[in-house]
Amino acid sequence: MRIQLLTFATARDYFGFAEKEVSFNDGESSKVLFAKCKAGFKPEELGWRVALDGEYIEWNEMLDKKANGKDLAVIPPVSGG
Amino acid sequence: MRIQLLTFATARDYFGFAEKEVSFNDGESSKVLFAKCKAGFKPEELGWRVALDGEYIEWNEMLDKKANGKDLAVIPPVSGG
Amino acid sequence: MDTHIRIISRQVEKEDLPRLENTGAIVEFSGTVRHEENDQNILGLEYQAYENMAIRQIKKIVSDLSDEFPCQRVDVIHRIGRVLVGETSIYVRVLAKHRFEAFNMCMGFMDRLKQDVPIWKIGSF
Amino acid sequence: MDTHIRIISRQVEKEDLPRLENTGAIVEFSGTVRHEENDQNILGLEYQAYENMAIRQIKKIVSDLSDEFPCQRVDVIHRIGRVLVGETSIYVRVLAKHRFEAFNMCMGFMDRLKQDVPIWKIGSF
Repeated sequence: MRIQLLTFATARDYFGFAEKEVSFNDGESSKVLFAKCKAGFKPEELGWRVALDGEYIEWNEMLDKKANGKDLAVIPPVSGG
Repeated sequence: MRIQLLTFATARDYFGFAEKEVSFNDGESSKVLFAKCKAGFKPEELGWRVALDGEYIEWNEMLDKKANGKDLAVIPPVSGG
Repeated sequence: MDTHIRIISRQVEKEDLPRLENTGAIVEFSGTVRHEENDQNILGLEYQAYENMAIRQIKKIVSDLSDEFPCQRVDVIHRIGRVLVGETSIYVRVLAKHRFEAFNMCMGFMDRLKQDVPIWKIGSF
Repeated sequence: MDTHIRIISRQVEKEDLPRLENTGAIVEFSGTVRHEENDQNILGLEYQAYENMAIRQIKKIVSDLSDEFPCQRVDVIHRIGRVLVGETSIYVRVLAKHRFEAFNMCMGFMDRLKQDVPIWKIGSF
């Protein structure tokens, strides 16, 4: 299955890409997928969150076929307004 | 000494005048002055307040020479906005 | 703090602001006349003010609140006379460095206006 | 409730409102760029958004808050890209029957926007 990784703000510099399509297996977590792009990635320490298809999810939540073809975005602390 | 009585909103209908110059003696209260215009006037029961020169005062406060030439206004419950 | 107060009998037109440099938050409140008053359909409301005192009380309220919620500028415009349904009877604008002070000044002002400022709805039509 | 959300890279221009009949309160919030950011003098800020998600989260926040504070209409405009000092980066307008709901929707919205809506200041210039 395929998923589109998206990064924004400081996360974009950290990962070095704005978007990247990757493959994933049933049961893999968002944390594992992003850690494959950057070894030692510890999102909780950075206070970064993750969103699947525009909704916040947990980093350790297991992805399944519902995530196929969707966007998975790393969300550093927001600062809009 | 002279003082200008002012009325607004429902108080204007109640007293039948918008403004009226009256004389007062040192130590007379606002309540006494307005009751001279309308027998049986009980401002507290109506929830009406009184203002001397644009500042709220107590109905029983004694007026003195500082009130001479000023405006004394009866203020029914306000409803601006 | 800069306070601009007007009690007027024509439609509300807010003043243009000068170029902002250090303002981070502008909160505006418009009170508008609704088509129902005490379950009756109306075309408008009529307002009366004790103008000198109203201006004095408005200044006092803004000054009191600015101890707790320091702001940069407050505009208050209240209409008197006839105000049609859909039109603005009161307009308040608050400028501050941050939104917390601006919101609290504006809300607190409206609460106190409705208690202490000598302006009345004297009827509907 | 009517929700109008726009994320734009040009100056904020609010939409004209239709004729109001049953609206008693309009609360507007404008967040403007200040000349100082982290004690540095700046000319402006640059914003970035994850637009699809930002719009979704804004709708969700408005919908959540409207359970407690029912309102008639909410407009939200957020700028992205470069925003100069003095310009508006965010504009929120809330229409309601009464001011309590309008103020609380507007304030509550701004609090939650700053927690959950994926928009970032990515730098100053």
